[in-house]
Amino acid sequence: MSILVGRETRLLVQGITGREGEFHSRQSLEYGTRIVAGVTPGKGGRRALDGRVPVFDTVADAVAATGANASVIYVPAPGAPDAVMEAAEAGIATIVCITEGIPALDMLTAVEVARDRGATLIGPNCPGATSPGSQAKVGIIPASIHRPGGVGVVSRSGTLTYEAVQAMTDAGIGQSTCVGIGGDPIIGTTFTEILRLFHDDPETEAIVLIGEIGGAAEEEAAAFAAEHLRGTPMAAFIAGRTAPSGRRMGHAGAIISGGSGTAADKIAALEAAGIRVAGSPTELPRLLRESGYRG
Amino acid sequence: MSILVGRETRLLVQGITGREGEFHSRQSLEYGTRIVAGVTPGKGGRRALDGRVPVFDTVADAVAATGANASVIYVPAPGAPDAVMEAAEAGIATIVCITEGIPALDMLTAVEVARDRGATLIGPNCPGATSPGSQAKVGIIPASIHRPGGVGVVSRSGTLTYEAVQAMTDAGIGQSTCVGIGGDPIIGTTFTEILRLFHDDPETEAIVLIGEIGGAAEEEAAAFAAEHLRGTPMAAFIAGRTAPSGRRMGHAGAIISGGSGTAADKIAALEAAGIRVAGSPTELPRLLRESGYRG
Amino acid sequence: MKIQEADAKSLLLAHGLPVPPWELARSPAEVRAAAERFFAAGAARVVVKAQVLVGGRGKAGGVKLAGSADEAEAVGAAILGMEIKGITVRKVLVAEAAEIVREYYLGAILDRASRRIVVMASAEGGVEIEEVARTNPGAIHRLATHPFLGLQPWQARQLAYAVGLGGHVRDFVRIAGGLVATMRDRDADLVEVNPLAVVRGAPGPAGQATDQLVCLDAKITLDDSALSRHPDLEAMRDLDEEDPVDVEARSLGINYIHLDGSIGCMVNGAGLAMTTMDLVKRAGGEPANFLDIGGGAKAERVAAAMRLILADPKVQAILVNIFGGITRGDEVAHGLIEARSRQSREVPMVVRIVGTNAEEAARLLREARFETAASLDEAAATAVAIAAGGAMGGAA
Amino acid sequence: MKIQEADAKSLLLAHGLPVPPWELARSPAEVRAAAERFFAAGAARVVVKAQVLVGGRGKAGGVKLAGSADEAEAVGAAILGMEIKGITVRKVLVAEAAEIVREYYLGAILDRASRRIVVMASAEGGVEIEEVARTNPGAIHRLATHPFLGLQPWQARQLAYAVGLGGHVRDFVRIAGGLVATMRDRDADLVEVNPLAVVRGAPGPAGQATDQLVCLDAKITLDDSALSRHPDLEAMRDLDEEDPVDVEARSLGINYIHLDGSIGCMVNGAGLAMTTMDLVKRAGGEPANFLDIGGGAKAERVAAAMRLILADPKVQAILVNIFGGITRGDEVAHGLIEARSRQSREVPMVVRIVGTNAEEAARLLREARFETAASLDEAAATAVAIAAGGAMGGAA
Repeated sequence: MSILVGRETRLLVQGITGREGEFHSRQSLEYGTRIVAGVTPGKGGRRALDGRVPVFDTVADAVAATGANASVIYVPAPGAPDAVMEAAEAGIATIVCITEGIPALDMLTAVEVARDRGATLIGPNCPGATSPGSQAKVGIIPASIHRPGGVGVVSRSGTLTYEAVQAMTDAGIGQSTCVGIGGDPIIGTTFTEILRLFHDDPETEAIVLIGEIGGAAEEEAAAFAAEHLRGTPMAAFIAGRTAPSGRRMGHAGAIISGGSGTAADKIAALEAAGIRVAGSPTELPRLLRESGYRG
Repeated sequence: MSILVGRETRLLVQGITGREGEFHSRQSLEYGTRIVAGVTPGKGGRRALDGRVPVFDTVADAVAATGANASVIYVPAPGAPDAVMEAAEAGIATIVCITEGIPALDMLTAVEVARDRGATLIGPNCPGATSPGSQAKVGIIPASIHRPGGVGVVSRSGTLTYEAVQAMTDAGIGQSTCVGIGGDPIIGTTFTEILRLFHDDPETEAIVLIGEIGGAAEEEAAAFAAEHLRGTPMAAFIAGRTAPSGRRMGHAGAIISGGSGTAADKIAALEAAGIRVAGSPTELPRLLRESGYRG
Repeated sequence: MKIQEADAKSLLLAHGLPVPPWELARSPAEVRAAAERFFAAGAARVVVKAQVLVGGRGKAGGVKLAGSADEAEAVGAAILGMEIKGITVRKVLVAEAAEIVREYYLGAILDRASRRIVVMASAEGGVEIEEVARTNPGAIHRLATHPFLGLQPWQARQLAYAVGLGGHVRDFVRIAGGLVATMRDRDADLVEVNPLAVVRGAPGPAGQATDQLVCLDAKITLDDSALSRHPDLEAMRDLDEEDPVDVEARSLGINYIHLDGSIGCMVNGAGLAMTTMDLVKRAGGEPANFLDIGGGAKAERVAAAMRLILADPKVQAILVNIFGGITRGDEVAHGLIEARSRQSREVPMVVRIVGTNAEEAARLLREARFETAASLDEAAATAVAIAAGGAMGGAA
Repeated sequence: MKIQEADAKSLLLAHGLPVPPWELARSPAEVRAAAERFFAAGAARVVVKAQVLVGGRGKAGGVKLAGSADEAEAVGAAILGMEIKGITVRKVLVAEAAEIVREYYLGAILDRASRRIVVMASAEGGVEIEEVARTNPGAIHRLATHPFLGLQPWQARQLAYAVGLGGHVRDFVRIAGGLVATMRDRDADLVEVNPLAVVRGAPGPAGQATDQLVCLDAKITLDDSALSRHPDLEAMRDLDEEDPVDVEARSLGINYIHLDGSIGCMVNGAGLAMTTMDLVKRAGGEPANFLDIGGGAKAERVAAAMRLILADPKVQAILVNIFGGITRGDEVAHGLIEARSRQSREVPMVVRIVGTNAEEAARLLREARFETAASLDEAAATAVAIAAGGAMGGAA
């Protein structure tokens, strides 16, 4: 078991013939992910990835022909919200949008359509999700950092996640699923919703949460954890203790505005919920052990 | 029992201080309808209809204070779709929009919002609904034409409905509920949905349907009746046998376009479903009796 | 309200859709001058198209090609002044005749059943869509747009691939989006491009001749209920094609449609007005008009409606049928009495008033010696009998 | 991207919102001339407001009233050139000083948790909304707009009555609707009017003095991700207030924010870049910057990033931290070697590269005799030690 992506994942790649889409799809295939279809309007009927994957003009065609149930989107920003909506309307259950730089108001619409259709949208501006035990890698998280195991990892960041996961793998701690939820202000799925999925996943025995400044998603996650995850070993890391106020720290969502969204607030909220917060990602394995994780 | 409006109706009037709103509300009150509130933005805190009905600025305020569960809208066309949405969002279950001349595209939005909220919207451009047995009169149908009884009447028209109902009352046939669904192309509730309500209403023993040229709602109703109402005595009348093609016959929805929406098509569909179609509204009582109605 | 092809094309052009240039001409000389400009710009042939709001102008000879200025002038002379379904052609559209590779249909309509704007496309373009719907319904691809979101690009792409326009998918998405945007921004009931054509040799931005997707004809019907918020569109109303009586009726707030019979009808309510016409026909007569005086009509509007009816010389009898609700019977009776006192010619009248204040109306009509009837069926039969030259009834 | 008050007011004005007229001035003489025009038009007093993107200009003395042209010139001279939170005032806005009856707050924000545009209003206007949120949160009324439909008039009316603006409900509905429309049309994250004020004596269309609801101040933050589709808004960027290094970084596609410390940081990924800064601080140092070279950076972008860091004279040591994913470690190593070969001043550097092609990177760095570190913690500690004047490490 795992969350979002796993053995039952039949992956569709939207934008499979683009540079990014092709490169990362190749990595996913090598990892063992079952990629059943690609979509690039105008290239329907061809085959991608050395002939291994059929390409369709529309998501509806791809779903009808291959039974795809998950999609990863590498479409450039101007077309990405439309790609999300196309996937949602075609009945795709899990949609992972890697694309960076999508206008926030476009995402409001796409998120709402995904919700209306009952799809789970991860991202945008996220590295995706990997379930090492199921060899399912959807997105751009490097395959090499993983080890199968029982810790669910959820993060707003990309390379910082890799850092944390690598530290866990180095310490012998494997992962059930690693999910990057994205660094934009408007994202399809927030910490709390992922925590709920981990909570319901029998394979996930412990959870690592990696947050950063901006918004209040970590505080909401802390409230959820305090209520529902008291028995689950957890550890967290928050980036941006030294970030100045009023400046976007790279991610569109990483900004302290009007004095709210500081790292200090988030750390305080997590600690109040009984979650230890690491001073460095390398401390996460130790904190997990100390919080009772034996995996 | 009855459909849409009845003893349990706690009516709110949107636009109660306007000329039309006040005039017809007075008639409804006299008929015995329980009018619990009125809404006119800017006149909150006053009382209308000789002090009998409190007026509020917003529907939410009115619902909170009075528990209104139905609303009738006499707001002029530019503000009427907003009034429908305000009522739907405030949790009103039955919304009757009398207003004529609302742009169709505005109604697309209002109808969708009402649907999303689970509200039943009747109209616009309709005379409303009256349940004589419950003394509930919501809208502008003259009180004098009714007689309590077991026949459900549904119609796209106003005065033509009065004509038909009067003929029934004169013949000693009473009505459970009379509903005018409105003459516009985009309306909240169509024949079929009303037939379903009549079908589920134990008090309604027979049904009269009064249609006219334009669209295919009568054909859809015939298909529904053929499937679900074979045991229910029914009679119908269709106006516009002599209407020319391509001209709007008063109602925005009453137009034969591209050869479709003719009276002949509708009559044929109804007859194919086993429903007798009258040549004049005055024949409806006889046809009802002949179709087995004993009420 | 229907608008002329040229106006519809202007609206599409304003939304950035590819519509080849055209000129309007009102005389053969103007047709010639316009044709000369197209020939000078490199056209091999021009097309001259009657601008009328009725369908079937092609079959009626209202669309013709010309290969020279002389021919264009002659064709213009033939079309201008021609009658098509009773409408005199007063304007023609002149444009370069496109070299058509393939014709498609693309239309957006307000769909009553789904309460959605539905976009329809077909590879069978250039013929009436109703014809395709009858003969080959599977050739029409339909998709419903979300009422809040409009047409999404992915939907338009699906349609493009469905009709085989995948090679022009970008242009198709833009055109279909523009059609729906036109519909929404202008409050149209219908926006139709037929044919949407792949044409050869239409000059590109750099003058190159390549296959292009263009709107060769356009048809737009506007929502009458929304015209008040679009004064620019109201100005597109073609009064040339309207019966002057219709125009007057509209200005009076009366719904009036002129027909061919001899029984003038005055009714309150559209459904009842149609029913009254139907019953006249059933009694063996022919209605002269549809006329709905609307709800709550006062005496003066009744009098005005009477003038409209009497303006039709074919009217032999008048049937007044009022079911009072908002409308008060006594107001109508006053209006009728007033109107009769001023009317220029003597036409017999049968009046039936029931509902609100019917008793007072009956008293007024009795005192004024009007012919009355109790039921609608009886009123229709009496009016028909009168028009046929029968008895005026005992009371007259 | 933040824009100046005057630009924000222009955008509101373009959506038909009531914004009293203003002029911009860049010198005391211009302030005087503008003030004279307002006095000539009947103003009793004018207000002169510093145009800076940082908050708190009022407290800093950047907003002043003047009752005469002389006074306006003097006030202008005092404000222009003033420093507010490190920003030099180069422009002021001059307007008639309104006679304020009551101040309100009205703002539209992009709410992350609900994924909605949320409109907030409060009767406590004229102070920072964050202050109200802390001291009297019940005074802020919030409503979420539907993502497809935007702000509905009925919602705006509810808000008007909630804050006690029922007497101006029509204007309030129009203004609130315009705020959300501005947000949607311009891709703003935040549109704020504070104060939204009832003012007396503001001239109406016919010159009459009546109470009116007007936007006295405006604040708009634009979505950086959407600027590419709004070239007119990109032009509102105030380069005067930006560090030239920030401007250069943006042109290179590098996320760079200048800070006050001595350890220059070069990292791939925003979260990791913040973490690197945090670890520098934790090791007792101060980061000189935030710098994210982005995903898949090639050697030349790495070299450019190095130039940006070195342009800061306070930088005493450089910490490079790369977790290769899309970014290839060997590319980064090449970039670093290239950059060092050209760099104008000698600054010690600690490099940590893991992930994709880390082995090749390690070989290249070893050959080029770079100081390297295995872990992030170690890299931070070493960099801090170097900057503090400690050993360069044995390998150097």
